[in-house]
Amino acid sequence: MKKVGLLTVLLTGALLMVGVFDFPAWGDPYSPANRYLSTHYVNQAEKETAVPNLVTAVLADYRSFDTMLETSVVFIAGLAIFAILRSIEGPLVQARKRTESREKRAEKRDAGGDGQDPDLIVQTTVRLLLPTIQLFAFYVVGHGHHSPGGGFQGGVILAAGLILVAMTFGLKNTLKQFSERRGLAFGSLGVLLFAGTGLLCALMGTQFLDYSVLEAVYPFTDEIMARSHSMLVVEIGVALTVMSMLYLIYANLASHGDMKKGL
Amino acid sequence: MTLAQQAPALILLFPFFGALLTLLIGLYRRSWCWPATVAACAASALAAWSTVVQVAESSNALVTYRMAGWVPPVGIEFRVDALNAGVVFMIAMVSLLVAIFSRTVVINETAGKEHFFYTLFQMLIVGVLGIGLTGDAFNLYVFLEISSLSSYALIAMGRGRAAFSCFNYIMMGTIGASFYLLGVGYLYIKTGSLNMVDISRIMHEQDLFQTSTIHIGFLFILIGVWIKMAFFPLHRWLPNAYTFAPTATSALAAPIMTKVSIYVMIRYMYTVFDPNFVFGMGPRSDVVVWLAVIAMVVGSFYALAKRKLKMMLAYLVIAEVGYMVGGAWLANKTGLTGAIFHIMADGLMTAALFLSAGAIYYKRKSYNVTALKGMFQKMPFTMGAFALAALSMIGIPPTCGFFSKWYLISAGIEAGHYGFVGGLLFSSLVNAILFFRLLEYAYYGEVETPYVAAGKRGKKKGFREKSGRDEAPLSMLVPMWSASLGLVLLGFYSGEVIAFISRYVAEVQF
Amino acid sequence: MTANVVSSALPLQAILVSALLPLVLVALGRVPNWREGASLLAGCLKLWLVVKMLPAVRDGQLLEYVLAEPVAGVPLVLRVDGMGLLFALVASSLWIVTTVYAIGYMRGAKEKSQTRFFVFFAFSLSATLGVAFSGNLLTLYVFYELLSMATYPLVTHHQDANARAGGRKYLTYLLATSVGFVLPAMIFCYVRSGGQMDFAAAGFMAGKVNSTEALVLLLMFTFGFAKAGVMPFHGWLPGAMVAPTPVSALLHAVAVVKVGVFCVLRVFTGVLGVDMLKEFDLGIVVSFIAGFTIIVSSLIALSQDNLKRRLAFSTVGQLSYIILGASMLSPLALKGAMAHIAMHAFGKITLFFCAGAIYVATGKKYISHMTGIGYRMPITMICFLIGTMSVMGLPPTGGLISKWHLLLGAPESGRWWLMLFLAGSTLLNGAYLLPIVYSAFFKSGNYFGPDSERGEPPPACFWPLCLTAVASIVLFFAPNLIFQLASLVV
Amino acid sequence: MDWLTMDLIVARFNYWVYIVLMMIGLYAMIAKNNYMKKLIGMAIFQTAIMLFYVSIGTKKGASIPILDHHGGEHGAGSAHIAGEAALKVGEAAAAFPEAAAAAGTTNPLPHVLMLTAIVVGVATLGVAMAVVQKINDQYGSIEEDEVLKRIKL
Repeated sequence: MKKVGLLTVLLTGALLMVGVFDFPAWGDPYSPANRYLSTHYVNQAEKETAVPNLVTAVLADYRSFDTMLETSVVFIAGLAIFAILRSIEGPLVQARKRTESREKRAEKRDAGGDGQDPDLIVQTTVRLLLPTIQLFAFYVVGHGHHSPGGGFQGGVILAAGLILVAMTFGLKNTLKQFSERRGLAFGSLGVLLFAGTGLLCALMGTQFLDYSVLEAVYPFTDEIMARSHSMLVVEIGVALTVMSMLYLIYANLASHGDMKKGL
Repeated sequence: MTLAQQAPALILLFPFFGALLTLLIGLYRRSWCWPATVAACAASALAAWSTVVQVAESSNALVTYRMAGWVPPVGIEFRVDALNAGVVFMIAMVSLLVAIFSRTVVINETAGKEHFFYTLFQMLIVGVLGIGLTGDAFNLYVFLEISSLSSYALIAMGRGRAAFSCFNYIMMGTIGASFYLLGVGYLYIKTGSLNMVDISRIMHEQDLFQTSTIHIGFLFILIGVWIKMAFFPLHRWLPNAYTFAPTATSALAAPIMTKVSIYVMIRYMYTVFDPNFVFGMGPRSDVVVWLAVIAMVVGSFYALAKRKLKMMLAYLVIAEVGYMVGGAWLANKTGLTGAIFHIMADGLMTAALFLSAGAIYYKRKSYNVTALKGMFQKMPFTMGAFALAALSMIGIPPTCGFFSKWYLISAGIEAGHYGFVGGLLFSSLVNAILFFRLLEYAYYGEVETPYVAAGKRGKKKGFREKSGRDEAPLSMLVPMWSASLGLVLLGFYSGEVIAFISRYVAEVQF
Repeated sequence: MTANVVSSALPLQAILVSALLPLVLVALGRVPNWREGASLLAGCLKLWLVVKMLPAVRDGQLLEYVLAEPVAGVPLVLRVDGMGLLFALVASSLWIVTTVYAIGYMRGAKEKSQTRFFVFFAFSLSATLGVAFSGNLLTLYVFYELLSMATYPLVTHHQDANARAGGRKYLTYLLATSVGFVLPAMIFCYVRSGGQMDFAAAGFMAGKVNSTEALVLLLMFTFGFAKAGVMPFHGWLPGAMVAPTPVSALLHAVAVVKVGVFCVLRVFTGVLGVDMLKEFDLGIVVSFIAGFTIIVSSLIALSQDNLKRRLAFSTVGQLSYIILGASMLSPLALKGAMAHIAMHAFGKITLFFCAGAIYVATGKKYISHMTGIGYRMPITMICFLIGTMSVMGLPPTGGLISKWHLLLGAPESGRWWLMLFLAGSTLLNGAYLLPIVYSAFFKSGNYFGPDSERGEPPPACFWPLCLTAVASIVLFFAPNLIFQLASLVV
Repeated sequence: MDWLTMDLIVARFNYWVYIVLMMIGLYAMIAKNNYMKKLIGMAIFQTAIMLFYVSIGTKKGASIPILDHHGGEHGAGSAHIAGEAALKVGEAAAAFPEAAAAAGTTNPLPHVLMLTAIVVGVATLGVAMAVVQKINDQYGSIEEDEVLKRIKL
């Protein structure tokens, strides 16, 4: 297998290298990739969408369809992990269940959380840190039009906050606050918010995701600003999905899918 | 825009919204998941039919839809022409049939997880439909990943070796998709565009076909797609993955996933690239056709050697991939027509076979071929549908399997490639042996005793053998027979279908 | 020829009668009398529809009906010419007789799953008529394959190990040859002729292939239509004798095997064309194959003790008469070959009916057990004698007429020595059939003798065989219609 | 020699790096026995492709693809290119005025594409890890040969 692998890899590498000979030089502003389609985005995007962050403009408007699907990829991944881990069977599972029940008995005796109680210092720090993290996440989502950021980044930061809580206070306690069902519902609602915005456009008589018609919905806007506002709506949906799904992925992977005991 | 103009997007949006809503509904009421899925799939099939009609009625056989309203190279475009309209309609129909079929098996095999199952199920449909619809090279990659991710999950939900085979599938699938992405990158670096038609235009205008970058890009897209369709040397992941997956998963994935990859290959060969470029490279096309011949022979032989019904069918899928790839690489119009027609015919055939195999499994709880013994008495309708699908696989007229083979063989003769013709005939004969052996089991075999009807497993005490007929429920029989009768109908109307396809084929410049 | 093509739905109706009959049969499955009544009624209706086409066809018209167009330029089309109608007439008239016989036989032998039997019987007849009425090669092939599929459940009717082996052999031979030989040959024709597959008077492939290709095509078609039983692809026919006798009688003496030779005849006349074959002098190859089959099968028949198997090998030989006649490429022989389809049908079905009647009445299958049976069932054995005479070609039976034409065809084609095959085989026919009759009447055996009680088989088995025997004789005196139709080939 | 070093290696340095990275990842995916190592290989493999894409979109001396919000003139991108090269660039600028206007800002499209690819990569990795967990629970090992041995049992 190793030899076959090596041979395949070398062949692939060689083929790729052959391709490189014809590449335009690295960093050439007049290479075909830089002079054709992207010039439209660079030169026109701000005029057409009123968003100076070009990446956001392309992401959430020009190629918003891609992004909607990308969000659903996260959504699918979350569900997939649920679906896969919830059907574990085999000898090791039984063994683990046995140790778990033993632990449970011990737990009852101790009447504590899961396993050891975290350190007081850690708990206090997290308590202090969490609002800041979440506030920053909101900033990243909301200010994504103007600075690096957006729904994915903000969602990941939010999820990181939740995971931090889960690691400090125990998965069980966190799940009490933010249950599995709510996570799944949020994941679905996030994508729905994105796709629903698109559908609204379609219902109002243009193509799916063509935000310009939404000027009728928002107060005091023109067509271009409607695009900008819609991007914010859409990014919030993305953030919602990414947050809840990454949190659920962590919860599942950390607890072998039974949601009992995290890391 | 009227509703009809929205149809290309609606094909995909119905199952997309269906998936999201199914999860939400399922969190509260699991029994509603199945009706929601069926409704979404039915609406999608309706939209697909409307699109087919629009394509047929439009003067240049083309319907486009601009996502987010941007003009194509800037935005993403759905582009339905005579090539993919039929494929998309087939996918939508097969999805609908499998969705109806899945009612009891899903409750049986993935109890408690129905809402996950149906959400992923619809997402898989979304991914495959999207691959068929989109006109954007990168968007296609996203759809590819959507379909792959949901199929990984759906396969890993199975029992036994499912997780192990799923891991192999993930590895191969990722390599395949990444190679595709690399290939698109190579095209992008040379052309600066992501829209398929636009890429094609730029390559023609700037005469980029001589550059090695474009060659390598084409090669990597091809290898990526070949991995996804399980073409001969890259097929190892498929049999295990499809065999151990839950019934409804394999019934959905086997007919549509490999077929849509073949569609992608044809799309790249003939729309994005130029046939003159693809076939103008010396012996390349001949090598591919010979690989296809090996795929047919090897796939059929392995199928013959297997003892598990689903494993047999999975190897037959590999053999059928050989048919289509071979047809597309014979470099003549008849072969292309045959390959496109076979995508539809084979999708329906595979669906019918996997559905009846699923119904047998549902009743017998075993995929072993000996479980088929005496099934003609126990489940006459299921076996009838199976027999009809088997005849189509062998290529007995007037089922559609015969007509697609007709075109493929005549293309082989036209191209003077008698190896391909021989391989096809050989594979048909092996199919005949295979299926008649199965039917013999079903027709003559004594039912294995004790015959245990579904749902009564494990109850050793007070066990009573179920005598008389033990037919699958109506929710299985209806889709099964629709698929099987569809084969005959497609055979009878193959003239119209071919005329439709040839509107695309006629424009290809050989 | 094209000038008098008339569009007509009659051929379709004739096919549909027996294709839709199964629905009725399944519905009436629980009431055997009604079920079989429906079968008979359908048989009469079918014959009536076929006869209705007769006047138009005798006037030289072609009845045409287009079903669908699955392949560009090649529709599924029904087109009735004299040859097709002749075959259809034989098949549909014998269907009625056989239905009556089958009712007696199936009830007499207490067979199970009788509904399934009648259902597939009706399907087989539809496919047979489809072959007879096919207007092009594609349609021919479609119905040919359908016939294989429809007869498989009939062959394996008993569902035991024997039936299974026979059925497997049956499908292996028929499918392997049709998919392996006919399909590629047909598609080759399609590609070569530029998408034109209608049977034409001079053959639609005429002038489009060179002699090597023509030879390969000819061989592929001749062997590919394995239903014609040309050696070495004859093995399925004796194997298929495990089926109930009505099946052997109608299908394996008339419908299925005649479909095979009919297809070969069509290829000779409509596809490759007699003129082209003459030009390349290819007939001789097939002549030798057919001659070989005639002699060898007759020799094998001599050694068979199972009556049905002996008749099966006899059928193999008789089929090759027709192929031989076609390969002589002379008009007279060709006419004789077509007439032989009809003549042999009546003779051979009589023989099979007799075999089945003996089985129903006495349970005997082997010739050695039948010594002296003439004392028990004299009229049946007289009919057997008539059938034997017809197969041998002795007056006053129809067999003579067709054999006569075949014999005359040999010198006409410039190869008089081909007559030797025919003459030799006639002697062999006598050698393996006449002793049965002789020992039936003039010897006494273990089971039967002069003191045996007289007892003919049940009436439903008995009258059909008398009828076909009488028909064999009638055909000797009135062969005009047959020859008139045989000369009206496309 | 000069052409080789300058034009082929230095000017396309990123591309060579991406190929090497990709080969490492691919090798790990195919040849490694441990499932986690395979997954690490997969991550490297996907990252290599991202490097490739992002390299396509770079422009020498250009700023990030976020425009100055107050409508200020963004700097001419070709400022850093000197000498003979500048002359060539000048010709190109004349030929592609739109590209010249955009020369100061990096191409945003590959970034967008790679954002998608990253998400997809993460998702695949997550699903794959779940599958590995399931394999571990079923067979008690994440070494491929061990698992195969246990399947054959």
